[in-house]
Amino acid sequence: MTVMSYIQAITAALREEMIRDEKVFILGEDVGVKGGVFRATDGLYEEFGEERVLDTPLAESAIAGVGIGAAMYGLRPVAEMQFADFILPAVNQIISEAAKIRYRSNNDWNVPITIRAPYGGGVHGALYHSQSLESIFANQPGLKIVMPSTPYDAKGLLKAAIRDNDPVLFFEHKRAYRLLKADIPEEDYVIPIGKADIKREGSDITIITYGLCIHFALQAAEKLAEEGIDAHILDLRTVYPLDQEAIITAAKKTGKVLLITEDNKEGSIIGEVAAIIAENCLFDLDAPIMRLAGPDVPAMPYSPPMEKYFMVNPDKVEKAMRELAEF
Amino acid sequence: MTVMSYIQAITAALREEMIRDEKVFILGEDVGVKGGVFRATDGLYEEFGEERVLDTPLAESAIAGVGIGAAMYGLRPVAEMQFADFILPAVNQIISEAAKIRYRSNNDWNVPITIRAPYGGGVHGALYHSQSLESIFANQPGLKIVMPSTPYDAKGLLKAAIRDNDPVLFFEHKRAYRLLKADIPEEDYVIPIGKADIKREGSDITIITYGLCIHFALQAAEKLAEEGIDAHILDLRTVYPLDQEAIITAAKKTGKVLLITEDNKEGSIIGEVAAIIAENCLFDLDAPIMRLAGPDVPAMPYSPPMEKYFMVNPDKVEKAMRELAEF
Amino acid sequence: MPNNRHDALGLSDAEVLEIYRTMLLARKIDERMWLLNRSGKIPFVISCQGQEAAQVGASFALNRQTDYVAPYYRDLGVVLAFGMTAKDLMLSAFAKAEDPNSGGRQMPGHFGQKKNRILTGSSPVTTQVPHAVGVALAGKMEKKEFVSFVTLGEGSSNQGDFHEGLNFAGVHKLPVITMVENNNYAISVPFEKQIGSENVSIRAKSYGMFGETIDGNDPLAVYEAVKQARERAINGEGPSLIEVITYRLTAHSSDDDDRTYRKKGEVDEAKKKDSIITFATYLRDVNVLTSEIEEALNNEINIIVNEATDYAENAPYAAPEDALKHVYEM
Amino acid sequence: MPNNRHDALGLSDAEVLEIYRTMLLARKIDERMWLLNRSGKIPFVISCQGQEAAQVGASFALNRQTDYVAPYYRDLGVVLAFGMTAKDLMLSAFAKAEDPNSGGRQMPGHFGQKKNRILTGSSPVTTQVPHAVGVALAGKMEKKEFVSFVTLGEGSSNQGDFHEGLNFAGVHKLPVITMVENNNYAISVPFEKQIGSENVSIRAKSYGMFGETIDGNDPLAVYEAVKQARERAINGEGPSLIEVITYRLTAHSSDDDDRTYRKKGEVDEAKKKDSIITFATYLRDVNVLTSEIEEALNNEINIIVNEATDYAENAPYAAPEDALKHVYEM
Ligand SMILES: Cc1ncc(C[n+]2csc(CCOP(=O)(O)OP(=O)(O)O)c2C)c(N)n1
Ligand SMILES: Cc1ncc(C[n+]2csc(CCOP(=O)(O)OP(=O)(O)O)c2C)c(N)n1
Ligand SMILES: [Mg+2]
Ligand SMILES: [Mg+2]
Repeated sequence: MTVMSYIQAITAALREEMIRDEKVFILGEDVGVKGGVFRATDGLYEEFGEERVLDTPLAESAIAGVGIGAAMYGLRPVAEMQFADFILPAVNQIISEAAKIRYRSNNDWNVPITIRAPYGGGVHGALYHSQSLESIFANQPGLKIVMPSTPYDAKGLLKAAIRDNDPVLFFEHKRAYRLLKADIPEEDYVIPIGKADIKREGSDITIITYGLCIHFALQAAEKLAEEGIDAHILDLRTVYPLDQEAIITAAKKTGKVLLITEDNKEGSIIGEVAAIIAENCLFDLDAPIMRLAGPDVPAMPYSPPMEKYFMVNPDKVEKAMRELAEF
Repeated sequence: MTVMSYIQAITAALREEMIRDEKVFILGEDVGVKGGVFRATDGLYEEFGEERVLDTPLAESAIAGVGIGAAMYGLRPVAEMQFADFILPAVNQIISEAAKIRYRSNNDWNVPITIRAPYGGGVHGALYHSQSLESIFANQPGLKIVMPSTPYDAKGLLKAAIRDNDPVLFFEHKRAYRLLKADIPEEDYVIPIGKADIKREGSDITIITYGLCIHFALQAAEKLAEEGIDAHILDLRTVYPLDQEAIITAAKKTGKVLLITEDNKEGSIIGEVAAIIAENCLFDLDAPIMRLAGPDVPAMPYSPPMEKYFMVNPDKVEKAMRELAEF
Repeated sequence: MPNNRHDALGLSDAEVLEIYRTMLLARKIDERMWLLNRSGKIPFVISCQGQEAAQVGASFALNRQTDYVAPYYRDLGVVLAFGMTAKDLMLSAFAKAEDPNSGGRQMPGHFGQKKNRILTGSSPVTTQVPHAVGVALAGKMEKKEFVSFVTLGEGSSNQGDFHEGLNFAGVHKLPVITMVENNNYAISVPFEKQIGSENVSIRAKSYGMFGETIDGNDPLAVYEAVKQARERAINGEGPSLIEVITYRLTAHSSDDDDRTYRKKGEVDEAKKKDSIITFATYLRDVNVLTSEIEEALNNEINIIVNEATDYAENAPYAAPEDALKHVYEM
Repeated sequence: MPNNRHDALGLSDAEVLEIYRTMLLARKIDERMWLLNRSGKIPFVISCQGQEAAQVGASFALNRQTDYVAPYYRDLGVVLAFGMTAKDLMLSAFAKAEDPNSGGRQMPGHFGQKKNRILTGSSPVTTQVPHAVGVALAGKMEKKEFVSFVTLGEGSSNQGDFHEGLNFAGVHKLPVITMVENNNYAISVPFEKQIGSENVSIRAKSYGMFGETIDGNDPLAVYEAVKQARERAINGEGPSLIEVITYRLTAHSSDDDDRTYRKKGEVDEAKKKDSIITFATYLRDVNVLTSEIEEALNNEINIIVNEATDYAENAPYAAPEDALKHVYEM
């Protein structure tokens, strides 16, 4: 076991996969000499050389598109979008191409690409360095979207993404990068994509969320436990396609469900989660399905009071959990 | 009153708004001399000249971006995306720019642009000429997304979109273009954006949908009426932001809800509709919230048997309605 | 005695005949598809007509055993040269299960066949440019000796992906050849309303790569240009942008009526330069195409197209529920 | 007697002094922001340092009463020349409610002010290029006599929006001037890993527009180039692409450490050509900048920057729930 931060776990996963399989290579803006603006690729340029850790021109559609081409050929590119917000110029390549290539070619071609992107707020990043962009892609069969909440999950899921023979969007919470640390096993492990994970067993209320909000929920749960409220916390981990079975089981378990995302509310991932529950276990519910999310404004502002107002945090989560428990 | 097809209603709305306000102009691929590949802008080039009906280069991000610039200046561009599927290269301009300009400038600048795009399947259009793309944009505050189901609505809503001081995505069902005809009043009228519309009053089951599926539901409802099943049909019309009040009222009315979209199921608009209902009127429901949608595959295939398998149609709707009524 | 141009290019008589045969086969398949469309048997056609010389001339300059191609929807000539058969193409036109491009999932003109190194294509234009660059990058990384070849229309060269893809190739000096088939129209929009520059090949300068404009009705000229481009690419001298001047002899597609935006006179004029005619004339002049050969060729192609049509028409569709297959690896 | 270059350009002594004053003000505001950042008072700075000459030289060649500008994040010099004040900029740095750019919603460097015709900018690079083209199109349609002026970094000239926007301007011969501020780096990536061509201005050829590369440390040279570009634009001769060679004297932003990817020697070398120094030397040489004027100027700017800082530091934030305002028109 080694203690690693979330970002160290990412770097370690990249490094180990590059050693394991020489088809794996990295491309993106500033990923080479600089080691990434967050230093996620720190040291890899020195270790693997320029050919496998490629500083690309400032052009996201090319980063995705060139990666897709290389992946069709048989390599395993790991493309970095410097911030998730800047994935938008690459949407056509990701949705029209990566997501549809296996299907449209009737299984003749496939695209084993991983696209990593730091997302999320609470970092004074303002409108364009704080967004959660998963819901833009969460209606595109052919894609998988992974959003790990812990260093352990980050490492195991990134390895799974790189080994996956289909395109995976891998969103890393940038506030988690240095905030979260955990014990990581020395030996190689992989966490299956598509499976949600119970982060806390409980019997009174069910919280379903992902990313940083998992930690807000865990913190709030500890507090509420003192009051005798026992929370069950499910980490979606893969937000597309969703693990329906795990969602249904978790909802049924307590009959009271709180869904949380730091994204804007309307049209976010948790709407689909609510729909799955309402479709499959409506009569197991003892309370309306509650949602806690950012307000429906374009993205969070820069000024600290407004940013704080927008962001989900442990206090807001605690309040919502208590409200649900008391319903 | 004049009988007009859906596409004639679109053309008429464009023409009348161009006459009413000289700030209105059209830009897009093949919209000028050719009058559009679907002929939505037929005759406008001849009537208003090249400056107001502009054939642009083949570059959707420029069509959107140049339109946004002209709109910031104070004009009212109506940009055409030749097929909704080809809006994807313009996603960055639409989401990062159009949607956020009022907010990010603290109300100093705004973008009165309308972006029209033909969408939808059942036209042998295969993967890239059949898609429903609304859910990609339906998590972006600052945008409005309108999807009219009838010629009457199309005309009134397009006029409202053009007069709106914020960006509006206006998706027109391409199978509706020549299939649907209706009486249209001679005089100017506008239909408010953001309001759903009851297309059929009923008391047994509630159907909530939009676009072409409204007609599938209406057809099925007539059949089921003979068996004594009385369907209430709500047309969302604006799919983002949703008309929550109308949705809640419609769901409460019968306590049995069927949501329909021709999009893929997971992550589609109707997930959010389900979430709104599950959040606000769970205890008014007598049945799980049912969803009917396309299967979760990238997009509908070209070959007729597979296309038909994918598409929602009156038979599938009737079956789902009956199942719900019998619950 | 007319000038034998193909000798000088190192092309044998058999090879130029094969070029002609491939052009003619492409034309005949295309013509048949229009007939099938007009008689209601297939819903859609998009044509190569007028661009065969460039497509086939270029393909023969490539290594058809090792190079990768990322063709666009008009490139019937390219995919035939790279090993797709008339039957494969007809299966695609009829959207049948056996269609190697997509199993009937995509419209005709959306090529793809891994065994022949034909990358799968989509409808949104120009996305294939970065893909070809990516294949070239992979080849360079693995020190393989192949090039990738990508085509698109002149209108499509205005998309952001053209700029981003070619700049990437230019910076990394990748072995990729981009051929723009300039047929003077993007659906109804003529060149001068489409492109700010005098021609497309000048855009090579933006990426520090070699660029030139070639007569696309002359398969030998295109052959020569692509041959040289391939040599440069293999020698590590980087990518090339080749513009071929062609003309679209049909409407944009079976859904288009071109009479609203171009004059018949213009089309008639272009037909005089039709490479199917002019190249045949050249081959007759240099005594490569005799009337016996020509007759045999026409007969052979007729049979091929008939058989392909019959086979495809009678082939089964994929089962409806096959629509659910191959979203992810199983 | 040293050569008086500004006379020949039709610039009065007062005007060149005003250019210098604006450059200096930009520099001093920028330096103050770094101090505020390093002392933990503001979370973020992104600098104009090293690019002031180009920014201010260009702005003075425009009509600052009628023209529209779409600046990028380094363009402190442009927005000052177009009427934004030191106080406005400090309000933005402190993210206070009164910030005219965004009411504290955006990071500093995201300029926008309608009353001064400064289009609102975002973080994703290059999106402003089509916007400026759209403004120019609107001006042409309404037969107004103004131009639009848009800037970006050299790295950003690789985005698809650069290509799509400039081609649109080229086809329609729109009155838009694009100035690429080439400071040789896009964060850590140097020019040669970024751009396939020898320089950026050659990309003008792709759009049939005028292009040239100018010494960005020389405000008079930039003034002249932009003045001519504006005349061409107003005369209907279409758009121009001007590349100015500058250098980024600071790290990319306050979040960056440039020591990992560039040598100190390189930065020191560039500092010798710093326009704040070299242009002052010129102005002294031609007796426009006397030591009295210089002292007065420094004092004045000091006071301005101090007052702006104090004001902004003490100004209120927007109320938390103001985050809900202005999503749509009310
Ligand atoms: C991104 C995108 N936008 C629009 C279209 C619709 N469309 C199909 S072909 C075409 C014209 C292409 O013209 P050009 O590139 O010159 O090729 P040509 O058809 O002339 O060979 C258009 C606009 C598309 N397929 N993709
Ligand atoms: C679309 C997009 N991708 C990535 C970024 C992150 N980013 C911000 S500035 C920058 C470098 C810009 O370089 P250049 O255009 O040369 O301008 P400079 O900062 O050197 O003035 C990058 C990569 C961004 N803002 N937008
Ligand atoms: Mg063309
Ligand atoms: Mg730079």
